[in-house]
Amino acid sequence: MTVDSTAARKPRRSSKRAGAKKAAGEPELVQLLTPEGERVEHPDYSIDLSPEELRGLYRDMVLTRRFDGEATTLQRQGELGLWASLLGQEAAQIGSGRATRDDDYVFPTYREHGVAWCRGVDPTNLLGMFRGVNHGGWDPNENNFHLYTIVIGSQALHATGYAMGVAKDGADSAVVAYFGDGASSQGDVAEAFTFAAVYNAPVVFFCQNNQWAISEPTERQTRVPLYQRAQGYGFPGVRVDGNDVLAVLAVTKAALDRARTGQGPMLVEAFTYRMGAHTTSDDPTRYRRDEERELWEAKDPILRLRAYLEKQGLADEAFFAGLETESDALAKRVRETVRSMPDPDHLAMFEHTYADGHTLVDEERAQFAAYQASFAEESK
Amino acid sequence: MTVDSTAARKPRRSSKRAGAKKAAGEPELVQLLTPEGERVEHPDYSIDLSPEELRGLYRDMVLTRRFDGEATTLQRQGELGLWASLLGQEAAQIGSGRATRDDDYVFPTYREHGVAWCRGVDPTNLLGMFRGVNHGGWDPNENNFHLYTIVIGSQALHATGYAMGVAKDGADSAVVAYFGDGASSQGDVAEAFTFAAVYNAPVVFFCQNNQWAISEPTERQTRVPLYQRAQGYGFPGVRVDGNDVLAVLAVTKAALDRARTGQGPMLVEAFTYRMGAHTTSDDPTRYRRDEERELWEAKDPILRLRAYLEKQGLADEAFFAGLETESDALAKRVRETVRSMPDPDHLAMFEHTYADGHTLVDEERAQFAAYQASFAEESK
Amino acid sequence: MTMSTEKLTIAKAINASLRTALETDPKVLVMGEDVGKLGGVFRVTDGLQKDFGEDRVIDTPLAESGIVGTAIGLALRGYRPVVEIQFDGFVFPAYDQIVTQLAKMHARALGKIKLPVVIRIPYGGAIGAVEHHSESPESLFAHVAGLKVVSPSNAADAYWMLQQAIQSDDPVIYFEPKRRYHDRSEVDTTAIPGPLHAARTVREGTDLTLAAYGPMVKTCLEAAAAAAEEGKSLEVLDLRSISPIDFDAVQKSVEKTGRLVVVHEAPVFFGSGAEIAARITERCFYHLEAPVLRVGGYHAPYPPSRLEDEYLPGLDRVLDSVDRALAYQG
Amino acid sequence: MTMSTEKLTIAKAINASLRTALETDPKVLVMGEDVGKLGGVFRVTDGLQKDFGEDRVIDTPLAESGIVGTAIGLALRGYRPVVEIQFDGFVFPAYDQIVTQLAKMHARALGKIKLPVVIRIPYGGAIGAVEHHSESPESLFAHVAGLKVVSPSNAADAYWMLQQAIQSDDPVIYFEPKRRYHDRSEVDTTAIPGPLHAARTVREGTDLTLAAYGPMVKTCLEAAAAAAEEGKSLEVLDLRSISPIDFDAVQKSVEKTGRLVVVHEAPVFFGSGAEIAARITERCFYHLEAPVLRVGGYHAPYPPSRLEDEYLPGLDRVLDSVDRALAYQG
Ligand SMILES: Cc1ncc(C[n+]2csc(CCOP(=O)(O)OP(=O)(O)O)c2C)c(N)n1
Ligand SMILES: Cc1ncc(C[n+]2csc(CCOP(=O)(O)OP(=O)(O)O)c2C)c(N)n1
Ligand SMILES: [Mg+2]
Ligand SMILES: [Mg+2]
Repeated sequence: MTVDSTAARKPRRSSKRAGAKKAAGEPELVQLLTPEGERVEHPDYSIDLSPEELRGLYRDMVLTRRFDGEATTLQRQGELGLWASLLGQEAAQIGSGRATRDDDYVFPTYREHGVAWCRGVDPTNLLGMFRGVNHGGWDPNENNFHLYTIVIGSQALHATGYAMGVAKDGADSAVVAYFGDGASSQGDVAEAFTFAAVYNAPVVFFCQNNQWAISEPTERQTRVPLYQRAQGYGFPGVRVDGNDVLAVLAVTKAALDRARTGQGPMLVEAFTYRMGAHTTSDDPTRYRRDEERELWEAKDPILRLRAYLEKQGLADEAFFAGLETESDALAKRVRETVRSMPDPDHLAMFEHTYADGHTLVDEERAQFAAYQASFAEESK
Repeated sequence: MTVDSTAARKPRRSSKRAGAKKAAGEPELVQLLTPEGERVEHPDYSIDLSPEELRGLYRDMVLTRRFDGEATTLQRQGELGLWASLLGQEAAQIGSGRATRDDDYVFPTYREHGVAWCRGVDPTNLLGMFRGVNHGGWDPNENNFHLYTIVIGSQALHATGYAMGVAKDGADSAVVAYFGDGASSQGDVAEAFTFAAVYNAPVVFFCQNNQWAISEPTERQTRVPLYQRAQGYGFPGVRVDGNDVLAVLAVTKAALDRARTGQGPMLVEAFTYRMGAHTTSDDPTRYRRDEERELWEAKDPILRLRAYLEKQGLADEAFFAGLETESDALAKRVRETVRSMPDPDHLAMFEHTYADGHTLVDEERAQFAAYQASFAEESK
Repeated sequence: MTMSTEKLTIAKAINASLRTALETDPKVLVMGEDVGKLGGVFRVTDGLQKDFGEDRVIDTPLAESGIVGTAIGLALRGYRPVVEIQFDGFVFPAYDQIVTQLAKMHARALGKIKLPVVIRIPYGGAIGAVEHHSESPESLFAHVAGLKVVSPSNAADAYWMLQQAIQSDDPVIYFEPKRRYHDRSEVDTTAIPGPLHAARTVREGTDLTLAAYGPMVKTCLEAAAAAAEEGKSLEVLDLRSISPIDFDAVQKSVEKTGRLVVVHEAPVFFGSGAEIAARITERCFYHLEAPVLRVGGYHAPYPPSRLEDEYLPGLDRVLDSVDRALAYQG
Repeated sequence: MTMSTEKLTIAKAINASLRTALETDPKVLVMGEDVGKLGGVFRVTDGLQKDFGEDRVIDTPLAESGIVGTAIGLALRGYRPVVEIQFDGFVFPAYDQIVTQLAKMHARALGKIKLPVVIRIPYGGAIGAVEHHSESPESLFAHVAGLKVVSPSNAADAYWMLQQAIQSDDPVIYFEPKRRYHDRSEVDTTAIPGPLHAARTVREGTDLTLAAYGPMVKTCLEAAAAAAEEGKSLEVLDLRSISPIDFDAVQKSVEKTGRLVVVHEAPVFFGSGAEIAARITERCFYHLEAPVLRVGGYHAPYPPSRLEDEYLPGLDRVLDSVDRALAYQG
């Protein structure tokens, strides 16, 4: 996988260029693959992938979408309490996730299922918190993929601190902080920008602007494009077509390279769309119109790469059929794993409040155990 | 007082212009009066003041400095617990304060003694909190001058909310939020920018960049000039010579006019210098060098206007002598008022916790009164 | 509202109360995340933006400190903002504005300005939610002077206590028992309500007093009913207010029953039960036949939802404490 | 440190402890506002940046949420950040990061990651300062599971408790009694310290127990000395830890004396005295000859400094409560 990002290090301002989709009044959008599946060039970002790599990205997106859909179904069936679907954001997540190296570190929100996939996190690990058996519970250091963070924007600071540590260690890893358009309003995200800039931390701020923060459109958060926020903090920002997996990969790779070569933070705004509800608790018909969704369906990240693969003859029927089988198997495994996920032991709620113990927790645990035992007594 | 600010409404980008002081690599600085007291023109900001108005500004700065010096002395004498001197920032404060209209509203930090003066707040009112007899205690609505706020950055949101209210009322007043270079890092200030932009609130963010946040230089807060922060939030920012009272007046007036005519917020960075210690508790020799101070002494805001007044023959000896007498009288009054400020009644600590009462406060007040009375009993 | 008395859910009663406030006082504003078009994630503000406009029912940027901070500014301008925090666990970004500004500004001005800001917070657990959506942080507000803290347990109180909170010139933190949102009861929107901070005896009894507020009132009533079947007579107090606490009412009840159990969802450690136990023990030292016992959450993060039934005080845990209290020989 | 025993002020003992930690563990970092060149506004970090460099003793941007949030990230990377919050009243912008992230992340990961972050907060009043510089917010942290909360009262504890806090794999809020910064006492930097969360009997007595921590320990010792002159024998416990609280030690003392007065600067309402009173009354119901009394701040914003002597618990108020407790006939 070759991504040429040298040019990106010195952002240029030429406004007329191929690949820079720019309607009147609209900001530039880095694009390498049109919604119709045509490859276009961009002067700052180029990419050269082997057919295998391209099929790999396609596979990632398809499997992620299938996993996501299965989770939505499982929620409807009562197996999960909630699900936050990434439907429509597969390119933003797979493109950026695949841009990371093993030694990079990722701080997700609660919707980064595709990124988790790229990092090697078993998708069933993501379901524990949505089922209500834990609050995440995986080991972040296993795949350098932090726990899902629900308090909007918090993780931007964790990512920045982690990146400050990477710099202290003299390592050439980079860190990615994911957040949404809504999160951009939180003070914590602004403070993360400040710390990252002041300490020149190797962190990429990856904002998935999916147009909505629950029911609020992006105009409730900003009146200028979000990628421009970075400038005022002294680092570059770029808007990429978030439904174009190639462009996202190229741009994120460039940003990560910048970070790991000591050039500091960068903001990537992936312009994308949340095709589904905010979560399974949400009813988007209350606040947005079908036409909007239809507009974005035409820009589907998966169809667009498929069109390209097909037109270029880079994947055959066997590939697509095989992927279908693989998807089914994944869905089946997810379904079965979730259904057999046991409820935690009652005493588990006292565990891990502290690493070194706490007398009150010990006391309460003992009292609770005795209390529960008293029922066992009674029912004898 | 005429300030022509029409041009300012559409910030231009011409880089070569008179009055725009710009060393290599340094950002533009709006200046109308050089440190040597020469008037220069600026294409975007012009000002035309009568001799009386010019003398008025001079008088404001001199009296403010005298009041401030007296307060420092009173602290040394033990009459105040603390003082936060504005020494060196007189032009930034008088220029911006005089730009406001009576119906505008001002949200200060703890250092805006010169702005308070312009708003008509009796300077002795400012001393209560530094003496420890109250936490401010003046009526903000009397002069549309809010209480001093100590928690860094908080007031930026209050100002923004107030401005949202002004807009709701359909009034053409504007609001000024003062804050420092250090405060620019606080999440609250960023959130204020977001709210102000989204609601197009008539608020001017007035940042006095006095180069230091206690011991930390501005580089600990940002790696680009602070006025640029605004752009990424979708409103203009401008840097003005904060030691040039004319430029500050013109720029602030323009920003306020913008706000009151529905054009939304603006950020003004007044580039100035804190000549003294952070507060009387601080020892700046631990973190900065004398040479820096000397450099800035040459840019003294008061000397520069005096040089202009003298060169232009706009003020005579009698004026300066009269001002000297007035200063002495002010200092005397401040001294005497502070010294005779009584300690509050002990029961005062229970007052004003709530507007509508609270049974626990009533209970504790009664207990305390009985407790104190028991001593009176004993000592009978 | 044409009828004066209606059977409403708590959620609908709050909606009606907001509507009344918006109708009667042009200075009242409703603001928060998703409160407008969506009508809030619980639909509590449903229809309000449609009827009162975007200028009065305001969808805000996603920033809680900004919401409370600008509400303070709006209050200074003469407005009466009613702020919604979407879930209990998301109030903390606003905590600084609430504690250092909202709570203290009236005192800072020696009473010369008022801060009539209401902060509505759906709180508590038992809704099967993910992390941060089930917490009971009332202690963290009650400890702070300058704030008033209340929590209704039924639709009528939900309606009237919100009216009173909005009319109050003090900042009020109004905790909504989200697991009870759909509980329905009679609301008389013309009745003259009692004082906002007074407790109410919701069941009379002689053997022991159960004191609770918000979602736990129902649990305590159920416990009292179950205990009655075993011949135990429990009095149930709905405290309604957590700052101030109506200690006089608790004292009066305890002087009668001699025993007190305080129940809340919040963790016991430094919870409101501690304050009530300490003060009532001082006031009723010679009346108490048993120590004041507390039933509440554990000193652990609110657990994943599959464990919340164990974490939360339920009927059995309340009755267990009742038994323990009754076992004392005074 | 060449000598093992030295007479140090509390401020110097903390400085020495930070120095030891920086010397012995390359992962230890010191970060906060003005902690570098200035050495902190109280000079507690004096000289550390000079000796350990800007990479380990870090002047941060003026943003408390940012400080704690990045400290969390650094901890995840394997560092052990010791964060300074400049004054008690300025911890609230960081409260969200502390409560929702720092306190809960270990549990969120089912123990798979550790958060060894220490937050140093100079706290309490009596220094004649302006608003926000004299508060005692320990209750607001003790209520939150996942945090440990401690406060030393003397130089030796200041040194050793900080060592232990830094070595702990849990987040520790370390409250420094700023009004006692210049109190001097013997510090043995080679002694093996007792457990971090154990209380210590600092004066033996038989008639009543005074329990306190941080700045109030000295006040209680003075009260005990004054009471001794009147023939009353007071035992004084230095609790040292506020989460957890060493209830066993308090219980043991109360079983002996039968009476307990808890003293802290923080407001009484929902303060740590409430928790101690509630729990000790439960544990010692048949031993207590008087209700547990509490001496602390009032339910009002910390007052302007000219009133702080009245607001803060002093010798006389402690003795007044002692007399009230002794007046009970058990
Ligand atoms: C501090 C905080 N406030 C409110 C919420 C409730 N909430 C959850 S998701 C969300 C919208 C987030 O929007 P965005 O950042 O655009 O991310 P997206 O959900 O679109 O991926 C809100 C308000 C929260 N989780 N945290
Ligand atoms: C939230 C908060 N953190 C820390 C402080 C302590 N403090 C008071 S002034 C100050 C520096 C402020 O710098 P700046 O914003 O540049 O204003 P200046 O004092 O230079 O006018 C600090 C850190 C505070 N008052 N509030
Ligand atoms: Mg979004
Ligand atoms: Mg400054």
